[in-house]
Amino acid sequence: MDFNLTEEQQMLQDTVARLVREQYGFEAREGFYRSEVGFSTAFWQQLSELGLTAVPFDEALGGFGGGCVDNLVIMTELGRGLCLEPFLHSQIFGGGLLQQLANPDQQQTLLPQVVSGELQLAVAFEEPQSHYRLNDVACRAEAVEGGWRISGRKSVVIGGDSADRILVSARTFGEQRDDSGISLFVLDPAAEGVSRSGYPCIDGPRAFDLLLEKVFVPSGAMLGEEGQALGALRYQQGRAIAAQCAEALGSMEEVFSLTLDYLKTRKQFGRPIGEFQVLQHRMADICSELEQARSMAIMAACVADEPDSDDRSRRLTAAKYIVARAARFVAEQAIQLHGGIGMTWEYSLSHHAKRLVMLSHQFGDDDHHLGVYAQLMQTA
Amino acid sequence: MDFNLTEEQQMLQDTVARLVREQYGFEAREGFYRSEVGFSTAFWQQLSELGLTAVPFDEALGGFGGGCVDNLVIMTELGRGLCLEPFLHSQIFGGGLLQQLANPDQQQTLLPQVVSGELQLAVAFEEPQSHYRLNDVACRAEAVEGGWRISGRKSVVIGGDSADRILVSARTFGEQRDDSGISLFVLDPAAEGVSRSGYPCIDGPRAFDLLLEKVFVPSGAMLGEEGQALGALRYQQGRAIAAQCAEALGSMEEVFSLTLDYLKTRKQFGRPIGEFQVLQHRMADICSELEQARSMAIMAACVADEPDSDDRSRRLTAAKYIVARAARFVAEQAIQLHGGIGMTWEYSLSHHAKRLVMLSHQFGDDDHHLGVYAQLMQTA
Amino acid sequence: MNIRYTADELAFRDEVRAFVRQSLPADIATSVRLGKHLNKEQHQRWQRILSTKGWYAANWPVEHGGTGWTVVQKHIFQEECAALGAPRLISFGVNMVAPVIIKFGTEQQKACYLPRILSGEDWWCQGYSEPGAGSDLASLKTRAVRDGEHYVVNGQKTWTTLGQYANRIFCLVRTDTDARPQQGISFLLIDMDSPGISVRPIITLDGEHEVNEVFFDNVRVPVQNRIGEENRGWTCAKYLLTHERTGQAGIGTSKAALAHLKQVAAQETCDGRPLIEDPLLRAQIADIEMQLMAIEMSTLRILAAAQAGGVPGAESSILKIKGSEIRQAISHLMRKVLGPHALPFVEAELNPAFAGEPRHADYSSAPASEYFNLRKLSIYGGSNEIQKNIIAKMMLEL
Amino acid sequence: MNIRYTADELAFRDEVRAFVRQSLPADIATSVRLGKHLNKEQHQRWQRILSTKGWYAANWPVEHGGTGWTVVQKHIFQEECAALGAPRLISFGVNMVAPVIIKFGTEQQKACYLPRILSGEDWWCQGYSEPGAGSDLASLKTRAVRDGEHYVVNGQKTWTTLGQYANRIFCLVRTDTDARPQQGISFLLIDMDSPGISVRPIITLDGEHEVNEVFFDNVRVPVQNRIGEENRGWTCAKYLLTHERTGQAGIGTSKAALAHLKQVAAQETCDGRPLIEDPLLRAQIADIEMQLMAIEMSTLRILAAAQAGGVPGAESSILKIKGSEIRQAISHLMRKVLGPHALPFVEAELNPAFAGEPRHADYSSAPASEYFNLRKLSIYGGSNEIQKNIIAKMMLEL
Repeated sequence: MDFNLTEEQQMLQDTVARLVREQYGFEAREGFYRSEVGFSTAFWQQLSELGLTAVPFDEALGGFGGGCVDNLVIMTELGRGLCLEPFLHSQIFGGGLLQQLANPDQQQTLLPQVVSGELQLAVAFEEPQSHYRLNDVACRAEAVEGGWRISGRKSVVIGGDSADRILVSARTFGEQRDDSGISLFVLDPAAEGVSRSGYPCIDGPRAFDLLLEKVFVPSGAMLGEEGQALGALRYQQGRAIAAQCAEALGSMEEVFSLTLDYLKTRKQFGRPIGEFQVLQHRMADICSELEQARSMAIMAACVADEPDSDDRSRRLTAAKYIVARAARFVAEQAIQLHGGIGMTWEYSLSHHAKRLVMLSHQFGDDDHHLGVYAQLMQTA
Repeated sequence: MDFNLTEEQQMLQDTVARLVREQYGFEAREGFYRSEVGFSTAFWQQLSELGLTAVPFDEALGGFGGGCVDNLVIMTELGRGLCLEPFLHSQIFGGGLLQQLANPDQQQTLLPQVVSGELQLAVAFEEPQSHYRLNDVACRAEAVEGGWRISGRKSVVIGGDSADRILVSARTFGEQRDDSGISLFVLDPAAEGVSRSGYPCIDGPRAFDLLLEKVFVPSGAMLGEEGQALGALRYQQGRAIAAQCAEALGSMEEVFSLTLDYLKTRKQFGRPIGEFQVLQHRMADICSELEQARSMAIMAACVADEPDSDDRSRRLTAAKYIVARAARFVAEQAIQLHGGIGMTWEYSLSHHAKRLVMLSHQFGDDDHHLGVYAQLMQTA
Repeated sequence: MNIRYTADELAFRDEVRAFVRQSLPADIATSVRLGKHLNKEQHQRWQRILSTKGWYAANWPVEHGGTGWTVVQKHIFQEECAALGAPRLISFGVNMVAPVIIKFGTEQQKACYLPRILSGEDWWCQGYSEPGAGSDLASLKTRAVRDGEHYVVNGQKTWTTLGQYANRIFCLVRTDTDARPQQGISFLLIDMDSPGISVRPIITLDGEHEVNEVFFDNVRVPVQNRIGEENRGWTCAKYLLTHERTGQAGIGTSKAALAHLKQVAAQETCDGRPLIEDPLLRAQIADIEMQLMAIEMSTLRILAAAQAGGVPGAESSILKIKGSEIRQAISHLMRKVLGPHALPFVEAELNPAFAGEPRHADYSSAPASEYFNLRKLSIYGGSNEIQKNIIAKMMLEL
Repeated sequence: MNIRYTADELAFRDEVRAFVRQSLPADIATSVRLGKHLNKEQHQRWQRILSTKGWYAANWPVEHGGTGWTVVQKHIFQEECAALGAPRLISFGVNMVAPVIIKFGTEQQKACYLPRILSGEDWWCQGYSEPGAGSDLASLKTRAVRDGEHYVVNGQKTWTTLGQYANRIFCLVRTDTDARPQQGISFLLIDMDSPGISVRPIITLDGEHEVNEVFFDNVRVPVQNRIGEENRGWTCAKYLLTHERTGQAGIGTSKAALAHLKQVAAQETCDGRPLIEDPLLRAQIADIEMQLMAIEMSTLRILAAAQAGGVPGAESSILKIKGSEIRQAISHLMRKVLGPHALPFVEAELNPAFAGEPRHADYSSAPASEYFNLRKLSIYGGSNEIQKNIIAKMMLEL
């Protein structure tokens, strides 16, 4: 048992924390949000130059060889700064899929640019009807001469209009909700038949909907074995969930600190509101939720690199569940403790609150994971 | 809309309240509890002499012609005094079934004694496997010459060893969980093949388990039409639920008042604990729960006499649900606010707490009724 | 006892229902149901419709153009309107300043202001809260200094709802700084176009411009614009706070929202089935519906008491707490039912005039915004914590 | 980072597991699992088994007969024992007074008391709480007046757990009434057979005799029975309160209870199916199991810090609150799973020696009693409200 960061991880943390502190003030963020790509390309550039985009990749593939604890360190700091860059979706989720499934050819042509951050990925897995179920894939890829033609819709693909490649799940055989028959394709968004319509999400990052009309992709664009992509999607979504827990942790820590400050400085009825016992206990509850969430984020990071197993799945699902619950509680109560001021756009707290609540709309909310855990739970 | 008691109901309330106050001090109750029948036969006698046992019955049948609001008045006061007598099970539930289903012959032979309180009823509807489902009847009645032979088990029949007649549901045809095929029989517990083993329940009243081994009952002992008893059981259980909500209300009101007193008099850290804001807010929560429960108990009383309908079922189920939740909250928090003293046998509060929590184990707990409501809920 | 309305009340309810069904413009009903941001014109249009019918000033006495309805009728009207998807009336004029003017105003003030409220000519906003005051209303700092026949007002108000639409504002101002906090306050009516007034929008976390800061820089207000005596404004404020508090629970609004939630849950799917069939979600909806039934019954009990002449006390605080919790719980479920489709934040789609193709469905644009916006329910009008203080003090005497 | 135990720790865990599985008497395991009221003989038998193995005084230094285990080993031992259904050790002697004697006692006191604790010869109980004091420990009133080489003790203690079995009691008594509340307190060891001591049972709402009142009427206690200096007893009390608080969450106990709940839910039926298949119940169980996982992880983090020499602070309060909530939630579900079968209250069936036919099933006799009994978890040892005060003060500095 060891809950300390290594010296290297400590340095990594210092680096990212300093970068975020210096580049990602709240006003700067507002500017990035309002920009066309919806995040800071300069900041992304810096992540790339400092080698941070390479952290989650194997050394053999030009990466830094970091594990999910390194991801935890990075994502916690990005979460603290409410950063808008697609680190999680491009480097951890998309990058993870690529690394797990790419054949040598794909490794050569795609991976180096992804590792360096030059080429950003997005993963398109939600559909209008799927509601967090990775196996519910109505999008179909038909075998044609030299490749495939994909038709269907994908919803709320996080990663913005700027993603250079989209990893799309599409069914090459089987019924709509079968586990097998799902394949993964590397899609160039510039291909004919691709309509991508982007928008900001309410918690900040940009996303897009995808309409695919008989889009041709060459055979070489298939990632992994035909029809067998679900396992990898689930596994890598597990890594993404661990990273998201870390992001939520950073955000919650920031909210906790802003709120505690507020309780100590804000006066009402002639004294700091932190002297009111009800608010003290509420803050103690926040503290307790944060503590559990921290424990689960750490646990998730520690198991996410393990080989697939029921134990790993249970723990990652539990982490997502506990963190989602804590995040919502912390967000709602932080606003409540602040009163009206906590609801204003010009105060960073409200944006953290949105992020913390809406994170649960990616990769499944607490109800979804409660159901998943209930199925996976050992009963004898 | 009218939430006032009539003058007669007001008098009824005064009568029962005075009786309970005078006869049912906490120490006296302990004596009744320890006695062989488990309640006060003298008190029951008084209820009878004052005509209170006749309240829930039609005037045409020798009753007082009271409705469920009269039951509300009586049960609230009995609840306040934590009374152990089987008023609800014998007069309201059992009596209601009898009144609804009895043929003229049964009316003549049985009802007058029940109305007067001389003959007490218990209703045996739970089985080892049924978990609140009235339709889950494994107990079987076989047609034989001149009557029926009943075999099976009934669990936790409230009403003590002293019930003179037991209304037993048994299946005369159909599969174990079919809605039709359930018949109701008036059973003399002295009949051959009946084993009745009694015990106190943790919240005070006595109950018994029933083992029926080929018990012969004559044809005239069947209540209502063969195989059609489920509707009446459900309808009358609805009236019993309304009465139980009232009982819980009386008990909660007493707990509320004991706890509020305690907060005002008990000192800790040099001041009355009621000055601590956290405890004030907890008490406000109790107050709010009590208010909702009171509203629902009143509503239940008002609709319980209506003809059967989905609206009536929904409202009664909702009342049971809201009251059960409130009762548990009030019980748990009252103990918590009292600290250790609230857990002692010698303080009436702890017995109220047990009653309030365990009421939910009769006629279905909150989870059961949540499920029932979810099914009955209008969705379009 | 009887929980049902009388035959007369039922007839009245049917009349209201029929009128609203017939008269509520479809675009307004749709905007409300889908959680779009109603614009000024829509608010005014609905007010005019009610005003023409004579139902706008439901709470006023007949002699001033009110309806003369009973407490129960007012409740029925309010809840039916809400349940049928009518917009909540902007209450600052018709239901807040007007009752104060009727109770404490001079004949001249009544003659001047009430007709303009009825006709929709005046749009009022409220100048109560100040930065740094929050729930501690009596600590207000905006000063009004007497200068001949005027007060000179300096200071700042905040959280002024829809102040951007208003041409008048009613304010609590401090006219005596030596008195104890709740004394020395006066109640002033101020024209928003007075020199020295400026309005700055406050954008809330959902991107909405609903509230404002209002700044007073040497604003001259005629003394005749004061309601009641100088330094006795707290009396007006208290009257207003206790006036008509039975609608606190917002039952009609919650009913409409719950019905909408069920409809959406019947359209959204998971695992190939409508979400409404998911046992866990269904149980959560059932739980809320039963809680709503309970506060509706509590409201009816308070109404009946008020009908008989009682004054609702801290029970209103219970309704306010539970009502806001229920409304927030519905908005939480609504957001969850949408799953990933709750994420897109396309402000254009929140405009009632939006005519394009919605991102996912017409009902999916607003719920996340609305969920965040509704955090206000447990904060404003006395936070839920303040309400519990009130219960502890008034009902429990702790 | 690594959440897993080291190979050595895993080997240790396996050793503990194997030993407990082999050595825990079946009757004791059954009594614990089914929630029966363990008797004195069962407690002592299990203590002797551990003592023989050398594992009874897990927290003592080796020189006094302890194990010399690391913090993590102690945790593993405690949680494994609990998870495998061993009874909770009665801690008053081995884990409460003993550490105080070891830390503050004279050599003579150590030599006198420690071996008798190890051997099981002495059964200790605790004289801390007093009527009217509750969570306000420092307000105690029991007086000890010096009379030559004795103190004369007068007063009353309450909530003395299993005092009916004890031959010794350790007490906080007031030796200086003029000092500030937390000063002027001394820590005394008293023989329960001293003239003037009487014990009165307190029966709790579940009918159990677990706690007692202890009365002191001119009880003469030799001065040499005082631990530490006169008027410095608060130091001992505080040491004891902060000593070994990592077990607060009771994770092993909750794990065992949760496993038992699942087994019972697989046997009880509703609508012809095992209750464990009911989606709502299953979700409630899953929710608790995940919460339990979270506090287990939090516990491990605190342990690792303690292993590295840190002193756990108010984090223990978080664990105590969450741990008690989880344990209470499990007991609530256990009661509910039984449906009507939770109602019967047949005290004979709670006796480990009961050999008759159980009313419904062997597992159905105790859960309702246990649910009520466990209300104590959020009350004793500093109520959950007091724990939140501690968090606010110590961690948040509010």
